[in-house]
Order: sequence, then C-alpha cells, then structure tokens
Amino acid sequence: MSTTHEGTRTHEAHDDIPVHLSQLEDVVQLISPTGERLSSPGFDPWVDDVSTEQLADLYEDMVVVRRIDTEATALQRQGELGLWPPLHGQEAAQIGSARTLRPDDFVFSSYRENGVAYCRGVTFTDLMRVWRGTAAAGWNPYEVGMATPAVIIGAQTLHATGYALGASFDGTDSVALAYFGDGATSQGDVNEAMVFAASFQAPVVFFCSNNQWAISEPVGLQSKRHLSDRAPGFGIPSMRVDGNDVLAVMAATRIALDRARSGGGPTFIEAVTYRMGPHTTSDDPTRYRPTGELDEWRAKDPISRVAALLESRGAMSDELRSRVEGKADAVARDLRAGCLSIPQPDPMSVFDDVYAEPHSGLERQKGQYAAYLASFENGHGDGAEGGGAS
Amino acid sequence: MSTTHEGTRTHEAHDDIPVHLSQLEDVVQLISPTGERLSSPGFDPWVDDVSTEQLADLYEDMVVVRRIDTEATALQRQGELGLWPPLHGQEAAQIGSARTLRPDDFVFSSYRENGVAYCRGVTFTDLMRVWRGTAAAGWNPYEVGMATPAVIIGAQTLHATGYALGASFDGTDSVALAYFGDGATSQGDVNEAMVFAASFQAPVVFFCSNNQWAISEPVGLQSKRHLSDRAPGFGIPSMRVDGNDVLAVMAATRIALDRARSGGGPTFIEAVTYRMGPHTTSDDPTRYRPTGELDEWRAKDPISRVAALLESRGAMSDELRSRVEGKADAVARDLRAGCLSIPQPDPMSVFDDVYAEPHSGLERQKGQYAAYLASFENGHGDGAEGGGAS
Amino acid sequence: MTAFSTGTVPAAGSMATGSHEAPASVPAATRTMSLAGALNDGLRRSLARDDKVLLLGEDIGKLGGVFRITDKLQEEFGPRRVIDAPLAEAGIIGTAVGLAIRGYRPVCEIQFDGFIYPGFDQIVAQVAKLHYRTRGAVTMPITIRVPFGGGIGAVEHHSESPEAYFAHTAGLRVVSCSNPQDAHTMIQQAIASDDPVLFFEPKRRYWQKGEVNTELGADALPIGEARVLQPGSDVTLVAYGPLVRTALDVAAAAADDGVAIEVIDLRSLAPVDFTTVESSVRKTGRLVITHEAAQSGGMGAEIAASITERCFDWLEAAPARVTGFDTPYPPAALEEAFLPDLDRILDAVDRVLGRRNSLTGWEARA
Amino acid sequence: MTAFSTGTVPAAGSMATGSHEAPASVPAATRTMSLAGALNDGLRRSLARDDKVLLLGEDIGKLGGVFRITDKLQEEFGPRRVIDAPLAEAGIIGTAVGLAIRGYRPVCEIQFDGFIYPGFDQIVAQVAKLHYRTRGAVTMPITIRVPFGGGIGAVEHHSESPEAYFAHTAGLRVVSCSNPQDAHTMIQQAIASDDPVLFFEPKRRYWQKGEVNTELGADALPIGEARVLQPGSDVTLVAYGPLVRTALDVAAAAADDGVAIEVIDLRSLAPVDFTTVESSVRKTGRLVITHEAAQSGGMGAEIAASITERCFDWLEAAPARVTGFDTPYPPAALEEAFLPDLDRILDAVDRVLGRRNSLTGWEARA
Ligand SMILES: Cc1ncc(C[n+]2csc(CCOP(=O)(O)OP(=O)(O)O)c2C)c(N)n1
Ligand SMILES: Cc1ncc(C[n+]2csc(CCOP(=O)(O)OP(=O)(O)O)c2C)c(N)n1
Ligand SMILES: [Mg+2]
Ligand SMILES: [Mg+2]
Repeated sequence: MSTTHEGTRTHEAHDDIPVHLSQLEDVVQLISPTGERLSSPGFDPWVDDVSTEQLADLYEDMVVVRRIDTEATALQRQGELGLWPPLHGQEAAQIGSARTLRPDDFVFSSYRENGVAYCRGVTFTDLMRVWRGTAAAGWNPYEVGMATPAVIIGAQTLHATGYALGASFDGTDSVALAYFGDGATSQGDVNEAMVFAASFQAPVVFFCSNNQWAISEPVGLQSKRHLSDRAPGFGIPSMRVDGNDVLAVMAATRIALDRARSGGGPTFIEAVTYRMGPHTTSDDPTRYRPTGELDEWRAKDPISRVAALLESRGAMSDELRSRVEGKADAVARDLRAGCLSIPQPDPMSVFDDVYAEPHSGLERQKGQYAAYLASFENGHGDGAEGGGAS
Repeated sequence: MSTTHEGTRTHEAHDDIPVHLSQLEDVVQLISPTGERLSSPGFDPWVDDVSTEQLADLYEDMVVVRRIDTEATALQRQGELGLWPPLHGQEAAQIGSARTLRPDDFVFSSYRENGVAYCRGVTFTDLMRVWRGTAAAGWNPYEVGMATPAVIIGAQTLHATGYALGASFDGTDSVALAYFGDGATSQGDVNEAMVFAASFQAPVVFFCSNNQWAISEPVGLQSKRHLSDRAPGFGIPSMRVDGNDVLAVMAATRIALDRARSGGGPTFIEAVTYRMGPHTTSDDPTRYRPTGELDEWRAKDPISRVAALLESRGAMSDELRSRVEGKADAVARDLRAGCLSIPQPDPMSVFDDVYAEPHSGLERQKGQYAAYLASFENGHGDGAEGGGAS
Repeated sequence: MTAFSTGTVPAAGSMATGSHEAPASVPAATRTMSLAGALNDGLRRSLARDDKVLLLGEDIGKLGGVFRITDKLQEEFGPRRVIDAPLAEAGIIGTAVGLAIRGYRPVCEIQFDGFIYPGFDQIVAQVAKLHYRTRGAVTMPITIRVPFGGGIGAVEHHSESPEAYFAHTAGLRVVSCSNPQDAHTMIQQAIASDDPVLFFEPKRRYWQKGEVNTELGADALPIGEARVLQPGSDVTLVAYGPLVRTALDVAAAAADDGVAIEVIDLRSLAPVDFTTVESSVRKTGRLVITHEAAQSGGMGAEIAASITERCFDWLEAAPARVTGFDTPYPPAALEEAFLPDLDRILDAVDRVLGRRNSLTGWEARA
Repeated sequence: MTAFSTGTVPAAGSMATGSHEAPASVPAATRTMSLAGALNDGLRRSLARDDKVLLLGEDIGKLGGVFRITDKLQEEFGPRRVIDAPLAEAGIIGTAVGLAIRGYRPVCEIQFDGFIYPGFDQIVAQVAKLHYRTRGAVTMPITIRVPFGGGIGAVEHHSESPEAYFAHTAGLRVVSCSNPQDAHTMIQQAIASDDPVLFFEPKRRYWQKGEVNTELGADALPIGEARVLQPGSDVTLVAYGPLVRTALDVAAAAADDGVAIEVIDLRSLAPVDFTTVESSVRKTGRLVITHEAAQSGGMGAEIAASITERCFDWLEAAPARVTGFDTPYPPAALEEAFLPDLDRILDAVDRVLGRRNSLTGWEARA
C-alpha cells in the first residue's frame, strides 16, 4: 500500500495525544485517593457543613448506584434489558453533583446519568423502561425535575440553556444543570449552548463528565487542552475538579449553583473521572483501551476513598457497612422486580403521543392498522397462504 | 401588556452589552489612526521588510478596493446588480491579510471578502457574476486559490480545515485561510472547525473580521469576551489586532502563516474593524446603529492612516496620488464594463452542472423542459388561450 | 390548544368558496393589510394574549427582522419577549426547546429558508420527537417561522422550499399561508397549537395586500384544513404558499378557454387535508399539483400518490406535477425558467385534459 | 468517474434475474461473505486502489466502527487514511468537503442513521451544491455511509430511515445495497463516483451471508440501476435495503398461492431507475412499494406518483405503499408493529389484486 503523504511535516498521528490529559493534574481534590481530607481554600467552605453522617449518606448513594449498575448489567446479560450504559467509576461525579440540587432545579442529561436519575427520585421501573425497550423514555420530567436523557450527543445542553432562561424569566432562582461527556464538547450544539448561555447570562451549569473516552476515542482526540479551558473564552467561568472525589464535585457544583441563583450566569465544571466499564454493554473496550489504564484508575476509585475517609474518622462501623449493603441489596431486588414488571406495550400504542392534538393523517393510519389487525381475527391472516380469491 | 417576568434578577437586557467590546482595546497596533508608526516588539520583525514602496502599493490596493465597493454599490443602485455587500471600512483587514498569501495558499471566505478576491486575481467580470444574479458563483476556485464564497454563515471554516488537512497530507506547506465575521463565531460549524483544526493540527488560519455587527446585532450579543479569547481554549493560539491597520494585520497573518507552514498548526486572528456601510445594499443601518458610532470609526479609517504615514515619510507625492487615482478610475471602469458584459444565461443551462456524471432523472426533466419550450414554437404557447382541442 | 378566541366573526364557511381577496361583505373589524403586516399583527396579538409567547431569532429586535415581520414588537413588548439571538440556528431552536419545557411558547424566526438546515437536528430529533419521547408529558408548542420560496431575485440559499423535509418528519405540523387573512389567523393558530408548527411564509407575497378580519377567532378555518378558493368541475389544481396566486391566475386564464378549474389552497402540508382534495378530484377526475420545491420527493409526490390511492377509479388521467426542477435553486437570471408559472401549469392542465400539444406526447415518446 | 476495473467478470445481466444469493455457476473469485464483511473488503480495495481515498468518522480506527465495517483498515492503511474524527457530524462532513476540494475522495461514516442530522446543513447546502455552485469546477466525490433502518431492538435514533430527505435534495445520489455482492461492488462504485453519494447500509442485514464475486469490476451493474431479482407477471414489488429480503420472502409465499410477484431491488433511490420499474409495471399492471421510513413523503410516494404518470393506462389498481407509520421510530417492543413485514406486504399484494379481505374494503369504508 503506497500513500502520497509520507513525509508530511505537520500532521501528527493520534497516538501522540499528550498523556497528561488523561491524568489527574490541575484538579481540585478534597479527598485523596487514599482517603485523606485535603484542604483547598476556595472550595472547603462549600462543604464545611457536610457532616460525617452526610458523608456516610453519600457513601451509601455511591454504593447503591454502583449496585444499580451491576444489577442492570446482569439484567442485560440475562436478556432482560436490550442495552445498558454503565456508570461504573463515575459514582462520585453523579452523586456529588446531583445531591446538591434542589427539587425545583432541572437536570438535562445524557444516557449515562442513571445515578443522577436515582437521586432525582426516578422509580426503578421508570429507570428501566428505555433499556428494556418498551418506551422511548422512562419518566415524567416534571415529576422529578429531570428531562428525559438525550441520546443525540450534546443536544441537551441547549435545552438546559433555554430552560434556565425561562426559569430566570419566571423570576425564580431555579437552575438548570446539563450533564454531558468529554466527547460531547466537540459538538456544535454544546459550543452554541455556551454562546447562548453567556449571551443571556442564563442560570445554567454545564457539567462535563470527562470519563476519558467517547466510545473508543480518547479525550485527547477531542481537545488538546483541558476541557475546562474552553469555557472562559466564551465568557463562562470554569472549574476542573477530581470527578472521583465526591466532596470536590459537591463543592464545585455548589459554587456554580450559587452563582447561577444569584444572577451570576453560567458555570462550566469539568469533572475528571473514568469510565471503568465498557461504553455500553455492546462495547468491547479491550479493542482500544491501553493496558494498565484501568488498573491505574482502579487505584483512584471514588467509593473506596470515601470509605477510607470514613474509616479514618472512625465512622466506618459494621452497622454502616451492613446498612449500606442492605440498602444496596434491596435496591437491586427492587430494580430487578421493577424491570421484570414492565408490561409489553400494546401494538396500537405505537400511534400514541406523536401529537398533542388530533392529526388526521395519523388517525387514518391508526384506523387502517386496527382494521388490518382485526382482519386476522376475520380470517385474513391466512390470506398469505391463500385467503382470498384473486 | 403585562409580562410574568418583571423583577427577574438574572437576565440582563441586551443593551447592557459591555461597551468596551466595540472599542479598540487590547489590540496590536503598528500604525496609529493619525498615521504614526508604533512599535510592537513581537510584531515589528514581521513587517520590517515592508518598504515605503510596498506601503504605497498597499495604499493603492486599499483605495482600489474601496473604489470597487463604491462602484459596485452604484451599479446596484442603478439596477445593474441585485445586491452588494460593502466592505467599506474593512480594506486594511482584507488587503493586509490577502497580500501576505502565496498563490498556492487557499482562501475560504464569506460574501464580504471582495477585496480579497481582487488580491487573488479574480477578474471583475467573475467578481460581479453572483451579484448580477447570473451564476451561483463567479470564478473557478483552482485558478485563483480561493473557494467560492460561503453564504451559509461559518460553513467555510470547516472546508478550510479539511483543505488544510489535505494540503498537509500532500506534503506541501500550503495554508488555508478562512475569513468569517464576528457573528459567525456563534455558529456550531466555526467552533467545530476549531476542534478539528486543533485535533489534526491542520495548517489553517482562522481570520475573524470583527466588524462589530452581524446585520443588526452588535458583537456583544455574540460574545461577552473578546472573540480572540475563544480560540486558546480550543488549543489554538490567537491574536487580536487593529483590523484597520494594514501593517498589524499583515504582521499577524504572517505569524500565523509561518506557524502553519512550519507544522505549528492553526492560529486565530481577530481583526477589530468596522463595517462603515450597511450590511448589504438591502440594509438600513440607521434602524439599529447608535448615533455617533460611525463618526467615531471614521476617525480610525484604515486608508487615511496609511496616507498619513506615507505623508510623514515624504512619500505621498502627487505622482503617487495620481497613480492611485488613475488605477482606481481604471478599475471602476473595468468593473462596470465587466459587469455589463455578463451575458444572460440560456434557460436550459438551469440543468447544467448539478451532477458531474449523467443523471437519468435530471436528463428526463431537461428533455421535458426542452420539449415544452419547443412547443411554443409549434403553437403550444397559446394553448393557454385555447390552443388545443379538449 | 390554548384558548384562542377574541370575538365572533363570519363563519369560516363564508371563506371557503371565496377568493383569497376580501369576501363580498366586509365585516367591521376588517382592514387592508399586506401579508407581512398581517403576520406582524398576528404576532402582536399572540404576544399580547399570552405572556408565555416569546419571539426568538436573528435581527428580529431593533431591526424588526430583515422582512420587518417583527417590526416594532421589541419596542412594544421589550427585549425579554422579543429576543435577538446569537447567530446560530441550532442554538435558537435548541433554546426554544428548553423554553418550551419550561412552559413557554417560543416563536422562532429563521431568517431565510436556506438557513434552517443548521437547526435541522434540533427540529427533527428534538422538537418533533419530545412529545412522543416523553409519552405526552412534555409538549412542544414551538412555531418556527420560515420565509420561503423564490421569485425575489436573491442570491443562493435565499429562495428555497424545504417544506417536504418537514412534512416527512413525524411529530411536526407544517403549514403555509398564501394571503393576508390566512397569514393573520394561521400564525395565531400555529402559536396556540400545542404541537410544533413549521410555518412557511411565501416571501414573494409579503407585500401582497388584502382585506383582513382581525377578529377572526375560533370561527376561523382550522389550521389543518385546506380551502377551496374557487370551485370548478374540470380539473383540480392544488397549490400552497406563493403559487396560490399563480393558481388563481391559471384558473382565470383557463376559464376564458372554457375550462373550469377548482383551485385548492392546501394550507396544511402535514397533515394534508386529503378529504377536501379527494372530494374535489372525485368530482373533476383530474389533478394538477404545483410547488416550487424540487419534484422528486416533493409534496406533489405525496399528494399524487395518496389521491391515486383514494380516487383511482375516479381519475381520468395521472395526476400531474408542476414543480421546480431537481436542481439547486438557480441564480436569479434563471429563476424564471425554474419556477412554475402560468404557462407551465396550463400545460399540465392541458395534459390531464388529454389535449393535443401538451407534454403528454413527450411522455409517450420518452 | 475514476477508472474502476480489476478484471473481467460475469456480465451484470446474469445477475439481473437471479436471486440475491449466489448465481448458479460460481466464478473463481467468489467467496462467501457477510454484508458487513463485503463492505469491509470493498473499502479495503478502494483504499488500495486510490491513494486519494480516505475514511473519516467516529470510532472507525482501532475499534473498526461500532459495526466493525472498518475493521483492521486503520491497522493496514494507517491513521492518515483511516481517521478517527472528533465527535461532530457537521465537522466530519465539512472537513470532508475541504478534503474533496483539495482532491481527496473522503468516505465518511455516520455511526447511526439518527446521527446524520447535525451534519445535514453541510450535506444539503455544501456537499450537494458545490459542483453546481462552482459551475463544475469543483467535484464532490464524497461517500457518506449510513447504517440505517430498524429491526435490531435498539434505543431511540438508532433505527431510522432518513433516505427520503436526501433523495429530495438535488445534487446528491442516494443508494442502498441489500446483499453482500451489491455491498461489495456498490461501495466501490460509490467511492469511484465523482458525485456525492449517500450510501445506506441495511444494518439488520449486516450479518446476512452470500457469495461475492470480488472481482466484479466494470461489468458490474451500474450503481444507478435497479435489479429485477425475481421475475413475475402479476404484481411488481419494489423494495430496497433491508426489505429486499422480506420482499423475496413475500414472493415465495405468494408463489405458493399462485401469484407471480416480480421483485425489484431499487438499489438507487436518487435517481430512481424508473425505466426498470416502468417496464415491470407495464407488464404486471400492479405495484406495491415497501420501505421502513414513514409513509408521508417517503420514497414510496415518489415511486407511486412517477409510475402513475408513466403507466397510468397500464395500471389495474392504485400503487400500494407498505411503510413505517408516520410516527417517530418506536421503542424496540413496538418495532414489530411498526415495520413492514411479510403479512403487511402480502395484504397490500391482495389489495392491488382486488382480493377480498384486503384493506381495499377499509379504504372504501374510510
Ligand atoms: C450526534 C451523535 N453522534 C454520535 C452518537 C453515537 N455515540 C453515542 S455515545 C458516543 C460517545 C459519547 O462520548 P462522551 O460524550 O464522552 O460521553 P460518554 O459516553 O463517555 O459518557 C457516541 C459517539 C450519538 N449518540 N449522537
Ligand atoms: C446559517 C445562516 N444564518 C443566517 C444567515 C443570514 N445572515 C447573512 S449575513 C448575517 C450576519 C453575519 O454577520 P458576521 O458573521 O459578523 O459577518 P459580516 O456580515 O459582518 O461580515 C446573517 C445573520 C446566513 N447567511 N446563514
Ligand atoms: Mg466520555
Ligand atoms: Mg460582522
């Protein structure tokens, strides 16, 4: 195979992506991977009020959503779900941010924020609908303050901006929080969302879960700079935090929410974390993940460091352990039961909810299809094998 | 009229746009508005070689393209052109950048870079075709190293990135230069172009002519920060120069070209200038332009400052003046003649060049239309008034 | 649909067989308006009626839009109701989606037809699908106004007819007005609809004048219904937007020739009011459809196919389409060749009537 | 079109009336391949044949694409020929436009049908129009590969059929392959074409196997032509992409019932090879068209309308369409209801045959 571009001087192959971008540098960290409480003057005050009990609750949440992940993955392997996008490794990023929100805030997420959905109070049945393939989305956004997840990468960031604008028009101090991945930052929509949010000073928080990968593409292919470096050029202040550190995430989110609530406009948060599982249950990361990378990040596990911190505070009791285990077991049971309880939709429901108001064209198709289905009962079904006279 | 959002605390009306953004601050300037040669250590070396004679040539170019603008506007007023987008005020930005390019570089522009087209050697006839409404584009891009202008705002920035990538693959040191406006920076395409250019380290220069307005929208509506602040977050170095200063523009463009040629990847240049005319001949800027703004910018005219600098160097002779006037007069004559010489296209040519290879569907439509036209000669034309038996 | 009634007015039926000009007896609230002016007044009324209505677009504020459709509305309602947006169509539509989720009824202006494509994803993947996706929990009462069509001598991207893309997209409603009265009522109906509406405005008819009953409220013809503008027994001629006026001219010319054309202003392109077209074609047995958009896969294809399904036994000839060619919209000097006009439509009328000299001969030769 | 011939092979004619499985006498260069494998091999040959061919897309490098269509190609040709692009479809298409202007022949992969819309503007306003805009000076030999259609139990946006949008866009060519042999030759033909080609791959047939003559060069059926897969005199059944296999099943079932169906694999959606469809319908007098895309404004509308124009006097019944409904693509549990299948197509066959029990009765009642 000959190519014409041997000796090209400017183009560099992708494997020269600066390694430092996949490392935890330049990040705010309040809990070290080994569980030490580090201090960071700008951030500490925002989590001073987090008591050891509350830390234990956060620990519980993280264990629970990891268990949700494990159970859903198992359900997928057992053929009960069509697909599951694991959040394994991103528990601190999801719990630390979602637990700082008020019920009247509104979340706009991607498909991966199932831990956030748990925090918002989405039922297990609703959580499973999409992945079981029975509905395009699981829950009523208004009941939980969380939009149905966007599959089109980045689209939800503009929705969050619009929602935030509306909330400010309404004179409330509700905030919209948009979750998206590192890969999403390359999409026009996400950049336009920053333009609009800055222009309108909309009370929106852009929460980027930089889990190092967009399916098989490393973050260095999307950006040569830290993703948090992007926002200031749009006029949006940003923070880069250890996304595996639940307190750092919490502090950053609180700073951003406070700014938004008090009229300071949008903030961008890059939570540096790691997708420890496959992109989805359909993915095989061994095709692209460098050896050793997973182990490296296992050492930075978001849950074990909180456990260690609790331990160091003498709060990691058997009682806590068993409470958390019990809760996780119960959740797993409820999740499975919720999943299996989801009924198959009626075929005729394929026509439901396309429009809010009657639509003559669709009504006609619906009528035709109903007549067609009914015709099977009238013996038309074997028309195929010779039901009618020609 | 009652509204629900009285008392909203976060949303600020657009009239609070920071005024400084429309001012010439934080810019590199090598010639002051009054014609002084200012020094700027990082930029001076890049224009040290520009002799007084060359400065006079640049002066000539600017006068000529302003005359092109005046003549084309007149042609439009006289009904000879359908539309004209004046470049009045942006002469230094266009000449200073375009005159630094090599023939083997490639320009990707918007509709307003008619001065650039002049520098690239586009004939006057070709320059006028689009605006006379006889063709979708005027010239063969490969003959002049300039793509046909993009009307879809920002689309050309991605084309420039792709072209630059191809040029680097080919082992050349040709550079692609993309012109676009301040308004264009809000489009997803322009931001994606920065993502791709940075990721591929493509030899492309992003040249943003910040003329303060996108039709009626002031630049402050698009961005709360200097536009040049945007690029670094994408990993692209940027410069902000006085776009009415032909030497500053030239220096910045040379720096960017040199970086691109030597494998340093993309650069973003914000040329701060002003659209002294309407958006196009269809526009009425008095509906939105603050009083005084035009006068303020007249004082920063790009041509008069070069004239003053030449004057101070004793080079503004009567001979130069009359040479330049003569050239401008000749160009205006040629432009008008070129414009008026453009033939009306044959109706059947509406089918030309849709595809590069034969297309059965279009061939059929073409045949039908030819038969239809021919039918008028056969008396079908009065079918309307009763030509055929029913 | 939110309440939309501001007074009693002549029954819609009285419009149904009238021309697109004023009905014979002019009611009290009737004023002469251009189509552009009617849209402006319709928008003003929608803004006044419902605080949740917002306008969002490029240059719609101080400038009043490049066609002045939003003229003076920012002055009247303030910059929070009539919002100049940054220059990005996906941004405009996506922001409108978020506003709609929050309970607003955004009206987006796309400056020209050819600039809607950067917003295409947000329209077809979000606006069109959110009600379905959320199983009815979220409505998308978004109106997307698009000045469309050619005939104004413009440069590229300023004369396109992209309606078929949206009519093929489930979840959207697509309409087009053809006269000041409809412009006035339909824009208000579109904004009041809980479904997203692509609202195509025939830009070359913006300055066409007509009588407008400004109080036509609940009695107005529903937005989804076609209108028989002129009855006729020989041929059904279906048009919408800019070509409705041309279609009426065709009918007048044909009448001189003894051919009675029934002219239908389609008004709604999704859904199409096939009931009205069907009953006309069952009467005439002949159908001609005209639009500016390219022929292949245009609205004409759907109408021809559906009417053939519904009226096969009534048809005397294959439905004929008179459309733009399957080319990009040409430069101004060629738009006369490109655009369907009186002669080309009359030629198709001849064809469905089986007359000599029509393109039927060509078809047979092909 | 750049030269594309690597050897002499059986005349295309021998394929024209065969099934989509291997022809009876298997030539030397024939191998059993999946449709996915055939595409992979076709891409490999295109890369090897012409240095200007580049692949550009998300996850196409090390991963080989989510469907592994580009498996091992980056390893073989290097990261400058097989390029993982940042996650942005407009960026991918727009970059390809620039590469094409520079003389390259980019092949873009869109990961799933539903992700093409962010690139829509670059496709319809740039890729489709640049040759016209530049009066032929610039060619756009870009191939845009799109795995499309449903039936794989996927989540939203992963099962769509957006082909009609592109078939309505002047300047583009649109094709779809239905079997490994066509996948292998058509992808190479598309890449060799100087026009932009939207290349729709029937993702639920990726793993369908068949015999592939890998040396079918200049003798292959031209990319713009339809193929009669099975002759028949009673009804013409037109399908493309994923439903071709279903159509063959329909023909087999109908044959048992004494009905001879002529199955046409359309292959090219823009332009449509109406000559082939027309001569079939003039023989059978009856036409059924099937596709997964929504009915309104889908390919079926254009085919029904055009064939009615061309074959009005030959038609015994209105052309029937069996399509997806005018709804968003539904969740997996409902796709069986949504997708045209054997029974629904047979029902339409009954309808055009005027049989009792078919929906003809319903139509009359409606
Ligand atoms: C517009 C669009 N293009 C492509 C895809 C296919 N896709 C799904 S997830 C994904 C990667 C997203 O990466 P990132 O944003 O980092 O989020 P993560 O999956 O890592 O959470 C891609 C390319 C999509 N869903 N939408
Ligand atoms: C996608 C798109 N949207 C809208 C327009 C309409 N339009 C034409 S020029 C223009 C303003 C452009 O402003 P800017 O980028 O600052 O360039 P300038 O005209 O000032 O040179 C707009 C909105 C367009 N051409 N393309
Ligand atoms: Mg990621
Ligand atoms: Mg500008």
